[in-house]
Amino acid sequence: MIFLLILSFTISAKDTPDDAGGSITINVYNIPEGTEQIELYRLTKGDTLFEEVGLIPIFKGELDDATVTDGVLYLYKATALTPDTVYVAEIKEFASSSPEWFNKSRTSVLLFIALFWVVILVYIQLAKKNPEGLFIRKLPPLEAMDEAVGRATEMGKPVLYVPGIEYITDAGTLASITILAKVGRKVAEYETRIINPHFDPIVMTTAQETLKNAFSEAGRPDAFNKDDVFYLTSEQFGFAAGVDGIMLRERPGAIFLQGYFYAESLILAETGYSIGAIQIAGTNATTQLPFFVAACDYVLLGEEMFAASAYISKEPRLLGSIKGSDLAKSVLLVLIGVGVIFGTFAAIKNVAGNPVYMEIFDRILEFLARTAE
Amino acid sequence: MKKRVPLLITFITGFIIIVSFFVPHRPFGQLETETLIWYAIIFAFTLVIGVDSLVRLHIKHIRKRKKGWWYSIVFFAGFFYCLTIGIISLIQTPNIFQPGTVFFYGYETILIPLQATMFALLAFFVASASYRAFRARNIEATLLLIAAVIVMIGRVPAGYKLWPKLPVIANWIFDVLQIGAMRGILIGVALGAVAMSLRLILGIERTYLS
Amino acid sequence: MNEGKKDLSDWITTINREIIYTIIGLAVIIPILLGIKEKVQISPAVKSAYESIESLNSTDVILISIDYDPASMPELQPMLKAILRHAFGKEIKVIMMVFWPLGLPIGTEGLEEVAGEFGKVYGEDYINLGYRPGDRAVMIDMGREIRNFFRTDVNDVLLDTYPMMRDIHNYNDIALIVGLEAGRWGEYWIQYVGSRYKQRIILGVTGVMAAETYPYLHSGQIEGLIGGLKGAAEYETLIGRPGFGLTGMAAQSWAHIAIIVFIIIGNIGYFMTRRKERRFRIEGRKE
Amino acid sequence: MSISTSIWVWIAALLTLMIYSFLYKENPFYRLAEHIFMGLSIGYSVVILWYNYILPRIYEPLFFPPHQWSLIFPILIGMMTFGIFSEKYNWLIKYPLAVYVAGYAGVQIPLQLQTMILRQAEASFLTPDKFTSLFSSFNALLIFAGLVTTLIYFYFSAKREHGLGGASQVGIIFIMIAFGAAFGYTVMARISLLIGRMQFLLQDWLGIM
Repeated sequence: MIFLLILSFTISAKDTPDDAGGSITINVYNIPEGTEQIELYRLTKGDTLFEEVGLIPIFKGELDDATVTDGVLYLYKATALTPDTVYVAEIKEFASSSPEWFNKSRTSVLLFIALFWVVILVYIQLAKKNPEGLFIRKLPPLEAMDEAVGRATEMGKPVLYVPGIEYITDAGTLASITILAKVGRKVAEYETRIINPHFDPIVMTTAQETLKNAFSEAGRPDAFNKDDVFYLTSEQFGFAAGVDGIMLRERPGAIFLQGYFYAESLILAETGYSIGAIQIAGTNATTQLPFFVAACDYVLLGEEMFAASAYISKEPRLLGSIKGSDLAKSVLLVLIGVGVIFGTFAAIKNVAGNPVYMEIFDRILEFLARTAE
Repeated sequence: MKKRVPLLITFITGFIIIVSFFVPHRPFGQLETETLIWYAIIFAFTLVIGVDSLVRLHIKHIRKRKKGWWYSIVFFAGFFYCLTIGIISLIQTPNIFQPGTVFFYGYETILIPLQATMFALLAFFVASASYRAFRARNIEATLLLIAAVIVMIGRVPAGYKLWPKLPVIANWIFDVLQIGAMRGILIGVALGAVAMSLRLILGIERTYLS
Repeated sequence: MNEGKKDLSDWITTINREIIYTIIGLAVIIPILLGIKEKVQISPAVKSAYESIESLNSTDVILISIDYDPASMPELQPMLKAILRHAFGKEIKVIMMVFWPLGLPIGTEGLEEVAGEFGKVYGEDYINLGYRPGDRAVMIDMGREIRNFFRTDVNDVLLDTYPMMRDIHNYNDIALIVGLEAGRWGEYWIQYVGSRYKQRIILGVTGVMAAETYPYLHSGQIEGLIGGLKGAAEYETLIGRPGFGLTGMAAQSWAHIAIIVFIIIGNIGYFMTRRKERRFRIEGRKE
Repeated sequence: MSISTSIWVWIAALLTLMIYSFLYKENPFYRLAEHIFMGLSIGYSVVILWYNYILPRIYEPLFFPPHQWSLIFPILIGMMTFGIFSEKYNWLIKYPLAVYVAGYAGVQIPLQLQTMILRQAEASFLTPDKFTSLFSSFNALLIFAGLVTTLIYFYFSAKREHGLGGASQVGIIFIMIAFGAAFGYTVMARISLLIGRMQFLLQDWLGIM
């Protein structure tokens, strides 16, 4: 038996979910064949005339009317224009908008943050109780740093430390400041000179304070020269030109390129190589890692940089947090692994004629996908 | 007072901003855009520190007649040149970035070639770096070398002439073989950054406040 | 090693940087100077871009958006010129506009040069709207009336003074949009104009952006895609007017081959020294 | 075409050559170009500071209706950075620093989780549609293996023993291939930049094309 269903052009309106109010989402269904344009009209309760809102994109069939006032009631009407007919659809009940207190589409993010937070706090507590039981693998670039400073000292050459070209707000820059403190202490110990040019003034002032403290900790506060920590420029290639000039004139024996870098990464690393310096790089800029790997002696790869900054202090609390993010990695691996098994299972079951698993799997995917919007 | 209060500020600010990510309702929903406006203003003040630092350094060079001090005069020449054309343009028109203004012209004729030339140095450097680094020292280095060479040659017509399959293999390396590792690195960096941010908000990581 | 004396294997494992730089420089300069052209294979993406323009009639109007700056000029300028040559050759009218301020001088230069080649008249066959800030707002509003944002052209002359513009008001009067992109505007064109106004779009993008723009071609949101210098070279081949794209491609091929030759030499040298070292070790035991 | 007569083209060309001269060795010409560059870019930032920040974000909203008096707070916080100009009030800068860093940290946490971690994880799920053919199944598994071993490589708190050591070995192989591919992919764009500069020198300046 064949039912010929002619579905009629309809429209629905509801408060836009997960927003701060002031918006109603309109959907149109069963758009007639050959429609060229769908116009949307709105009637405010108490008024007598419909006003035009705009065009609903045909391929989407959805429009957010963001010109409404919260709490006011509206009636919507849509017209679909085909070359020969005009179809009209209207909602039956008044719609209104309101703000929400919780963005439901971000639930999974909240779950992850909560989980992450708890895990890190737990591990920090554990680490405090039993600092010996914490294993963190060695990072060769970090081990090489002291040696590099030492070699520069032997050659009577200064050390150059470039903290990248991001602002203090970038996690890589913050990690770089911690590494700078370590390098600074060694430099002070060996009575060498450290040159530290900057792209951002705030990073510069932070570095000045950090180095000053590092020199004090090493017992040589007066060896610190504030003029060696200076601002260069906030222009990407101007900065590269300036640092290259410094490399060629001052001929540092060890170069540290630690922080977030962009295209200038290879300009700096190759110039550094040409003057024969030991180079230890580290960056959270994944796009620049290949260039550092090719041109430098040691590289802290992405996350290693953050681990290094925690590792340096040897403080149990910081080490605990490394353990915490390792566990988060395991959770992700398990999640992806379960997804793989479940996905395969669901696919097989689905073929066998049991769509329930498939639907559960789709739901999970949807849940994750929504958060990524 | 000097360290406790900033740490408290860090915690409260960070926490409120995280909350605002989940709460669209007023006043939280607007908070992110609002803070960005605030930060732009704070940022403006920090630029002053930078300019001050550099200008002071160069004045010192000139005063003390340090070696190469006259390069500092060149620095000031460039500085005042840009400042002057900026001021002239500001008087002339409300939009100084509009093509046709003195500022735009001065920028385009001098700063752009300088930037472009510095950027273009990379053509030489990718050559010298790949010559030196891409040696088959061990398995990892060999794979790095092979992947680089195939992708490199697969992207120019010469690769197709050499072997029509080369561009296909190059694309496959780029679209499939490297994706997993890149994703892994990205996830790692993001996790590290999140952990770092949490440490900051909790006041465990405080080197920057030293 | 052996009394500091350098033999062949040492030489080729430590070629001077200056030699590498010189050879790369020459590999780029010589093809440009001699105007050497490279033969390229036509890809379907460029072919479909070509066919989009080929399908237009002489009364049609295309809008070219210059969304790049001098840094991307080597890749995108040849595309602009090739597309203009194609369009003007078919008597199609051209409107040019700019979203990246630094793109105006280079866009204008390209437009005037090609228009001169074909003896086209400003205001009748082509028009230059110039630069306007506010990308997305401009894009959306041009769907209603171009004059809302572009009351005048680049020379501050009212659009209505030009005969060509009299009947052109919004996207309904424009057959095809050609976006030449080095930034995020390409995506804006797709999202704000392509989807909303069902406008036909082809894009020319830098080589680095090509990979991330392909999905739009697959999903049919753009009709054609010209990627990087190679794409420009393909387009030049299609219209049968070899230009800088093909020359640039030759420079690219030469430079790539030079780099690969250096890598190969370096590895040969590396294996030679390794073998030598092994031999020395064994001989050393004999002594 | 012949050699350019425009003084601006000459300046640009000479500056280009000065920068390139450093490929040979450090010399006064490079140093000259470097300092011009530095001066210009600082002058440029001052103009930007005035034009993009002070005028539209401070002056206009504060002195023209509707007066946004709340902006006084960020201005005050911003002014605390000037504390570094005095030895005594040096510590004042820690307040704006705390606000600044914490604010971005707060923005970063959910954003990184949402757009990087969860999204990348989601993209890595093996959905049935990835197994439509033998080749695509192979590819999907390869990507999956790359991801898992790379993540294992970035384990810091576990000893590299048993399977873990082997997996991270495989991980570093995937990582190296990825680096090689990314490097090779970028070469073309970098050569294009040089072509652009050479085109300028040969065509716009010397006019020999």
